[in-house]
Amino acid sequence: MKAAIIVFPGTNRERDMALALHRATGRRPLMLWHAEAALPRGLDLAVLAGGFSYGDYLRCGAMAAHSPIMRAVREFAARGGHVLGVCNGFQILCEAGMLPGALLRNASLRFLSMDCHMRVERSDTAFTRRFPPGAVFRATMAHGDGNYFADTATLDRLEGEGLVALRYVTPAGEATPEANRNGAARNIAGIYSENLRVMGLMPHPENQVDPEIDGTDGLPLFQSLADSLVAA
Amino acid sequence: MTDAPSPLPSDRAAQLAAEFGLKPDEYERVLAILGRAPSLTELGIFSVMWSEHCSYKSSRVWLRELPTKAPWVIQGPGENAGVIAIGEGLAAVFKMESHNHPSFIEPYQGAATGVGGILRDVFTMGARPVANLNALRFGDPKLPLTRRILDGVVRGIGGYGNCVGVPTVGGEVNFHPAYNGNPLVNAMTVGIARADRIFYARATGVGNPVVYVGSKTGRDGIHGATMASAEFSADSEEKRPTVQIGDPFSEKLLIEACMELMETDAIVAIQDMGAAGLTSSSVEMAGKGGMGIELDLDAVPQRESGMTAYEMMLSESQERMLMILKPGREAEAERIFRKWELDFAVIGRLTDSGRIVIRHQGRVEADIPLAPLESEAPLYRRPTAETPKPPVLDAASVPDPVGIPAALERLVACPDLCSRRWIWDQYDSMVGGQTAKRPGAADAAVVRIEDHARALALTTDCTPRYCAADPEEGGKQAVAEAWRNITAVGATPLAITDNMNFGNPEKPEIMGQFAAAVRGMAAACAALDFPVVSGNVSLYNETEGRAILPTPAIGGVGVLERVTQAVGLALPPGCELVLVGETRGWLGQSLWLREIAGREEGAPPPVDLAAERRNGEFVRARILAGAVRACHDCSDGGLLVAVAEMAMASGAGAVLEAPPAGLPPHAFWFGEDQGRYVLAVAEAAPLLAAARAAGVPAARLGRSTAEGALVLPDGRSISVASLRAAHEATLPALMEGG
Amino acid sequence: MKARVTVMPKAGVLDPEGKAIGRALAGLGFQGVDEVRAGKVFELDLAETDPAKARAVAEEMARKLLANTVIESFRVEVG
Amino acid sequence: MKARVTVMPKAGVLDPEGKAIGRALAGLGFQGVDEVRAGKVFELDLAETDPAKARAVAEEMARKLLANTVIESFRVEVG
Ligand SMILES: Nc1ncnc2c1ncn2[C@@H]1O[C@H](COP(=O)(O)OP(=O)(O)O)[C@@H](O)[C@H]1O
Ligand SMILES: [Mg+2]
Repeated sequence: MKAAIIVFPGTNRERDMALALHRATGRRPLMLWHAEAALPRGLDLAVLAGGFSYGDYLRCGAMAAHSPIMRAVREFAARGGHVLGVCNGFQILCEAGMLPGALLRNASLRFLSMDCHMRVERSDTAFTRRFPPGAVFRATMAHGDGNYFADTATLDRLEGEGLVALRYVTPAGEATPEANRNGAARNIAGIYSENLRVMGLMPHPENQVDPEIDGTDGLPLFQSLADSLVAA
Repeated sequence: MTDAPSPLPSDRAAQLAAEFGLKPDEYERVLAILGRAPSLTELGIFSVMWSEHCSYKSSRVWLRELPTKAPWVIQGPGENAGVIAIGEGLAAVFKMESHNHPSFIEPYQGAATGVGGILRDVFTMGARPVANLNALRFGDPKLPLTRRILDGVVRGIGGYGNCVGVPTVGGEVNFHPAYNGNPLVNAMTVGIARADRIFYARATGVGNPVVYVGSKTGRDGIHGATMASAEFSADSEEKRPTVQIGDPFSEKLLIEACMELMETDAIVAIQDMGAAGLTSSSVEMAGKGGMGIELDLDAVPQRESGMTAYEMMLSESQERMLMILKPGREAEAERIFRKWELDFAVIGRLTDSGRIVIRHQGRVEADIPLAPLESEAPLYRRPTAETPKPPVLDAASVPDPVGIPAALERLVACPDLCSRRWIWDQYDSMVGGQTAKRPGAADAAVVRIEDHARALALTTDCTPRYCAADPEEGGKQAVAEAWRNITAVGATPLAITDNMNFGNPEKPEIMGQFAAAVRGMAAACAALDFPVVSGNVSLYNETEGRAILPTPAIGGVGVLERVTQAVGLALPPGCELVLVGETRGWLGQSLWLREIAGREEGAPPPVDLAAERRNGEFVRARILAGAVRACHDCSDGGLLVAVAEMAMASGAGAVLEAPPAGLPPHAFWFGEDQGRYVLAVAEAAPLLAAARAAGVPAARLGRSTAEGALVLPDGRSISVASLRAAHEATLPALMEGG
Repeated sequence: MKARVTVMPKAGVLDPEGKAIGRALAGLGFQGVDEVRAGKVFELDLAETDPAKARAVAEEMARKLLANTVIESFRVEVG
Repeated sequence: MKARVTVMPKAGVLDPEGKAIGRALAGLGFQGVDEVRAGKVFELDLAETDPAKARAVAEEMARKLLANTVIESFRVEVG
């Protein structure tokens, strides 16, 4: 699998993401600076990593969404390429119109840095096939603006078309209000694009890939990608 | 071009010197050095360089007593940060710094810029910052002002640290009314560098370019005294705040750009622009190298129009650095800084004149010989008055008014012992993917070094109520507790940074506290092989004549060869519990005494440094031998609080054994004797035998269970879940309860 | 020419900040505050001197960057 | 009665957000943007019906809560 992480000014979880991809695939991903106008040939996966692109000023992800490279990412996705956006990356994908909805301030108006549990809503996508159906896994969340919002029609469409990827749940798997710390609509932690090839999520599974650090709950996501995107 | 600065009229100069805080004899020295009256810019430079903050004039004579050497020390105090070797050719670079006053004026920005400043001190030496910690003291938690400051400070630390992507992995918080008008915000940064690639601030090479990088210069933070005097701000439409605003986004770019340039060999010397920005960075870099320096302020990137030389030299705008480059390397460096969208300007040259010469708009605004600026800087051995030693409190003379279970429930919920989760939940502690022990998980935070098995153990400690009662014992205890916390995760303590927060040094009793605290710290550093490699002094922490508690905050750094060796404090069920160290039931200055008996008195617990070292080395060896499942030191609240903290962290319970006869139970369970650890092990017997052989006091304390209750020797049982609920509720109720 | 772009959360979009401020104002003893909406304002110094053109430019800036029309509406004033 | 409180960074105070937005606008090809200042606006629905009193109340709210007068200045409009 050939993966590239896109680095914007202010991106800060690109190293974490590179470690996770390396662990799952045995290969170090490329790092691409946002000012590049094109993606490398033969790319399988483009990753928008977490952080504070442009300082999170204005709205999280708004300025990065207009970077030169985002046009290339959009075209890559249109051609069927896989794109993963985590945290700030998810915010960028929404601001760029590649995923529906928006991420508002956390309902508590505070930055939330803590563990959360997520339920895998379908385990038949390139991002989730290593998870057993209905799997619940733990990940770090670290964001100030993770409160997913979309209008009712959009939310209904996401649910109806199976495009909700992950929901905040209790460790036992229940989507309760207490499990939904940032106030996201319908406990949504992550969503897919219509063709299931673009995924955005707020928490950081890349921080749970190493038994020496904090367990390997997040590893199946990266292993799924490695399995799905075996390429020349 | 006129090549001599225009002196101020002499009466005006003398009056301004006083306003800028120069004492009459200090001003006489300025006149002697220059041989004439100073220009406004020159006076500004002298006043900031000779301020307490930059010159350490009251504290220097005492700080010399601190041990600063060890075979692993690469750079002790005197540079931007301390540097120690941590094995495998790696170095840890770290320092702690205060932003107390700014955090009182504007808590969010004060704390945020404090984090930004200490980060720069570390990455300026070539180290990538890998962890932040913070030591905080606030006033009475019942006051709305305290809550407002706490809220702003925590948001500010998170706002800056989270954005730059450096995990905040630990810290400490105390409350006491002595901090009502004077909170303490001490921030520590730890970075990792290659030991053979440290960058220093020593400028060399006549003709080498002086380069300014980072954000533009504005009129931020120019000291209050000057701003109040309207003559120097002709266009003062509104009273300008002296508050500095942090821009963590620019800092992140500055870190990356500096790291990229440091991969080349273009840099001769580099220093961040901290307090007194351009002045202190240029004076110190040239001074350290025995050089002269010429600056052309027209080239300085400016955010505002019409700035004077005086304003530019004193501005404390954030996110700026000054570098000396090798000749001809400007273009290469400029390309890197432009890529990261930062300002870059060549603003001067090194000379062999030994003078700092500042030009602006065709005029020489300052021309000062550098050697006397440093060598003639004031140095005071201020009078000291010793704090009278309080009498030792006899534990048997203090009755227990509430019983053990009730006291425990109250203690774990009191502001000084309650869970800090509400705080650390706002700090990104995981970014970087290397945090193996995050806040609350262990006595020290544990952060692995990327691409290595090796890890750092990090902590900050100080118990101000001990320091107030007996500054010498308190200083000793602060160092010992940091050493103990690092030991308790299995790491080898290597060195400390300190942040000396005290009141007005012109008062003999305050200077006495300072001198005694240093004496205690020095004794502990020497006995524990735990030298001081960097630090910061913050004096005049007083409001309306009332000083804060003396607070020598210690930041400790240790190393583990393998991150997998680290143990946490969460108690697993099915273990035996062993108490290492001697228990005498010391209630003087304990939290039990304050919270339960309502008394703040007595001598603080003494630290027996030989026992401290012996006990700690024993515990560390057992941990590294893989024999320990969990470990926690006994500190605030004593033994039963330590056991409760271990139980609350896992949800397990414990059945505890009877205390030795002769001690009142409340003194046994809540006394704060030093040098003690609680260990959870599979089997107590081998540990006890080894302790006996090593001459280390150790006793079986009980066993841990899967039932979530602490069962006391008399059979009374305390629910761990309800303890935890009380422990967790305090800060949220205080801060969100409305 | 100066332009001011005001960006507010759309009706129907959660405004947690506005709500929190409403509560805080009540906590401070301010009565009779029915609703609070919290938004952003951008003051732009434009080289453009023609008011109509300045407005058109500012509106384009708002559409392209300053507002996210999924959740926000905007208003432009010039002068 | 409606009141609008606009809160801006004081003159001379660094406005990192405004600075970043200015850069981004230039990156999007907008020329002739000299300066951008980013502030906040609060729209309040007050029970008060007297304009002078409403203004006085809104000003007090701004001083007490909505603006941080150490680094921000504010402006109140009613009606
Ligand atoms: N300001 C803070 N920021 C981050 N973590 C903190 C802060 N204050 C306390 N902590 C964390 O809370 C835990 C308990 O702190 P403390 O009671 O001071 O520990 P100890 O007594 O073992 O030194 C530690 O993990 C510490 O790092
Ligand atoms: Mg401690």
